[in-house]
Amino acid sequence: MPKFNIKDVRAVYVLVFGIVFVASIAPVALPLPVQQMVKDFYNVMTNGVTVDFASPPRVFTGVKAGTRVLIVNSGEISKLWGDMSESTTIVWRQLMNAGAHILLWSADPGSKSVLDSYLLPRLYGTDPKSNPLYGTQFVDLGYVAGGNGLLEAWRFDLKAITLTDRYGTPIGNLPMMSNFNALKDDCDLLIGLDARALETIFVVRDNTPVLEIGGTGSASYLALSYTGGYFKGCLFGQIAGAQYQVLSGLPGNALSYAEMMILLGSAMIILMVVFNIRYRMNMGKETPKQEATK
Amino acid sequence: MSSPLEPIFPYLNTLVFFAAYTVLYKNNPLYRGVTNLVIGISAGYLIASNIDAFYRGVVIDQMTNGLSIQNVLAWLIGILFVFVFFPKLINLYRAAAILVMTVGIGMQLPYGPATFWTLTVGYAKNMFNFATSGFDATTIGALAAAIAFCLGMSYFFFTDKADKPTAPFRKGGRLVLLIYAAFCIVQTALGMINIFQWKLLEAINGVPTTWYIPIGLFLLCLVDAFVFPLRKLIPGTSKVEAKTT
Amino acid sequence: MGYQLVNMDILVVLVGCFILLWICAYVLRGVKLRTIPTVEASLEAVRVCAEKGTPLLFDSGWTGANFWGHSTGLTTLCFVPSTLELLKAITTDAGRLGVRVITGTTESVYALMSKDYMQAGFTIGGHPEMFNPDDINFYPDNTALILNDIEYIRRYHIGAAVMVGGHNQTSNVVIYEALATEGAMLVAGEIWDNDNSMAVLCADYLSFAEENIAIAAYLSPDPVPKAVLAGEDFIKAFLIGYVLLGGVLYAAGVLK
Amino acid sequence: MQQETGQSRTSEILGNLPTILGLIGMVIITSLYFMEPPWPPASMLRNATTLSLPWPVIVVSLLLIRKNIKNLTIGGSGMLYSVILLAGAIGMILLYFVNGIGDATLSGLYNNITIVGEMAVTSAIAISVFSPIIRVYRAKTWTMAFLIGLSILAFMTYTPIGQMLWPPIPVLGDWIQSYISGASDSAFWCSTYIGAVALIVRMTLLKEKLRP
Repeated sequence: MPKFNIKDVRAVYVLVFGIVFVASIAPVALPLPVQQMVKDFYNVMTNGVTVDFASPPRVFTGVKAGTRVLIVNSGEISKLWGDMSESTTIVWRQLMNAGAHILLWSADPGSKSVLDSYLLPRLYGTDPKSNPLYGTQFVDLGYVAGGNGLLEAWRFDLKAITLTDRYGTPIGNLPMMSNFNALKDDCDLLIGLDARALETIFVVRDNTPVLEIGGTGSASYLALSYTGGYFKGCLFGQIAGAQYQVLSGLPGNALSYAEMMILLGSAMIILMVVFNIRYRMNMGKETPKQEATK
Repeated sequence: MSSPLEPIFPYLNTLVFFAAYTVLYKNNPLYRGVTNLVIGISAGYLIASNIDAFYRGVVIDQMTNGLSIQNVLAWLIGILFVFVFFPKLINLYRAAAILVMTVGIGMQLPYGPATFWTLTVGYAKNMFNFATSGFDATTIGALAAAIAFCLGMSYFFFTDKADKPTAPFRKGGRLVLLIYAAFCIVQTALGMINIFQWKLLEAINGVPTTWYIPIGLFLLCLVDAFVFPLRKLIPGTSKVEAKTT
Repeated sequence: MGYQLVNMDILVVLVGCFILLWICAYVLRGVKLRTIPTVEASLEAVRVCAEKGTPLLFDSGWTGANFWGHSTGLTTLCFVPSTLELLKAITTDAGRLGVRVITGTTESVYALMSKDYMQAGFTIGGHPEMFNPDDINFYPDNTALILNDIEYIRRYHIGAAVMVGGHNQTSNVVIYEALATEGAMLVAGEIWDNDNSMAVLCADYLSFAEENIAIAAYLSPDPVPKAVLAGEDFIKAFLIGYVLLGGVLYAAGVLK
Repeated sequence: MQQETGQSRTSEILGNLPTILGLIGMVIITSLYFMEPPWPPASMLRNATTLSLPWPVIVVSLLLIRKNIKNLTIGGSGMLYSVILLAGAIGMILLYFVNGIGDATLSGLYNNITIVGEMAVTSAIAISVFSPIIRVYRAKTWTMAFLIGLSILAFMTYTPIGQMLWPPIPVLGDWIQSYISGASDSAFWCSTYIGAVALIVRMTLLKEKLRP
């Protein structure tokens, strides 16, 4: 019968599961520092921002009743939802509370399904189409193929190539869409859900403010767009969701994630140090043996 | 309208998620079954959604607005792919494949120079900001970024002649590329583990009736490892093993 | 309708690069290039599989036609010739050494194209009968690719894998981990930066970014593709020079 | 001699006609980035090609199904798994033809199997990263020692540990992420894009033909 061996990689799996489990069943509130990009996100949502890539600059004064917001459900949300759920939900609630006009486009079927399963039922009920807000403050285009090429076409005329919403209702019959067509002018704010490279289309040419919500790992390649000034604020991962929860005072469940990260981060640091000390110590012992064998 | 399968979805959901994890213990029939189920469902949905996409994008447009050159071309290119099934006319499919690839490249080619030129200009512009704005984290950062960018680029010199004179810079470039990798590895690990926790939280808070699925699977792994190898329960396994080993 | 040219600076850069590289294609013929680790290592992987008596896994992930219309999409397309040529080179050696090659891709057009290259490789290797179209695995999505790759790795005890192409959101590391548990050799060159970081962590042989696009030129006996590759050094040198010299000129107020 | 060269040139062009036509298409499409408003023939070609994409996807998906049917008919190994795969695929297609893409069972199965599978794979990434970090990260060289140090810094930066221990730690981590990692990332991408331009040049010289 095999015996348990600490060197077995499966021991690592058990350790990780254990930490996640403990953090999930016993979440503890922690003092959380708030990153600048999270603060910027909140400021753009509440106070606005001026975007001046092209001339003349565009002044956005924050999300208010009637602000036209395009949410681009793109990138890897179908995979990363578990890492973005808190920030997406809190920001969406903030938009709804302000009375913004939310237009949702999913760039792939998987991403659409994720929001259908986990977000929309919580915010608009099991049948969003029957919600009174539908058509007046929220329109879902569903999955429309075409990627950023489609966004290019929508810059000039959305209604010309997208005739209906996801439920087959003609766009013209939806009151919210009466002033939401040529996105280069009509989109007041664009929020990307792990969407990449949108800045090349909207930000530079049309001065549209862009905010980004992504996974923790997305920061490694998307943070560049923030430091470059393309994204005016970013929320990366559940840890940013937790920070936004603290900052906005809106309810959420993000704090247990922060606790898990502390436990896991500490464990990893300790393990790396311990294994390296062991490695250095054994190195001196093993060398003479190896030489003797030779 | 809800689905008649609605009651079993939570169980299916939890089973698929945790059965995928059993491979961490070892390859097993449950994992292989779930893998094939995922592929089958994905393939079926892919076919359905693509038929639907073509129907919505071309057929409906054709019925409402009449036949356009665009639609004819879409039909033509699409049908050319079917010639992969006809060896004598396979060149027609090849032509379509090449056209699709090159058109794809055409759509995206300008973004290449747009990116490398914009970034290069950006680094140059900000490199010596400290001369006008004084030394702080941002201006030193801009200088460090410009140097790191140059070192990173130098790693990609190809010619043999450039190899020796640029060797120290290329070493520096490799280190710079590895710094990115080190940070990315940690961020990825932390980000992805959130997804696991989210699933666990969902199982704990949202669908409590399925809690026994992950626990059960874990216990099965333990039993298999320490008590009784489960493969012995499958008739004929020992014979197959004897043949294959 | 009046048409207007936009993004002129980018057009100038694009056309300038084209002209320079065209000139280099003729002027720099015969120039020698430094080595790229994954080219030789991929052929070594075939030999490893021959010794172990196992199939080789060739996984190109998302490489292929996509129409995202932005810069990252360009890279998946640009890996197409390289990965296909590498597949041909691998199957040529695999044909000679009697190694089965199993592929994995999530891109439909690429899956169809790889059939031609694999068949050609086995034919050149002297064993056209070894070509089995069922070894070209198209998967409807990344998840299916990873789950099934792992299953293959465990079932066939894959001895070596060449993973040059695009995976997604670092999901390649799940396959790498399965390979590690089988003690398989891993040759990796990923399209995207974050996936590449996972290769840094796990791979035995690794090539970065552009090195992978260059593979087709390396494998070609023709001197022209190599000359074009050498020409790229001028562009890189120019960009580095622009940052350093341009930085001084911007600081001095000469450039604005 | 000249006639022979002319003939070989002609046969080269004819042999590479799809590539040449593709390259012409590529140039037409590239114009979309540089012209405003978009040139209608370019938009048309882009849209037509995009709209045709479902065909190859359907073709290869059918090949996948055919492969598993073949496995069933020849009684190949893992027949049961082929049955599972085929039942899933054919069931989904039938559901689509009966009730359309909005069918609740169709989307329910997709959400609860494919999407969940995707999340499982993605979350398994974390486990697969932690394991090699522990296995591989040994300070064998100065570079490795440096990278281990950086990893510890990154763990402290992206969890609240750093802030709790000493607030400048995450500041340093963020600085490295923003400037050094960011620049490294830029170099990675820029080199790739230069390689992309060079690839197109090789294609225009008919040195990369996209066929063996």
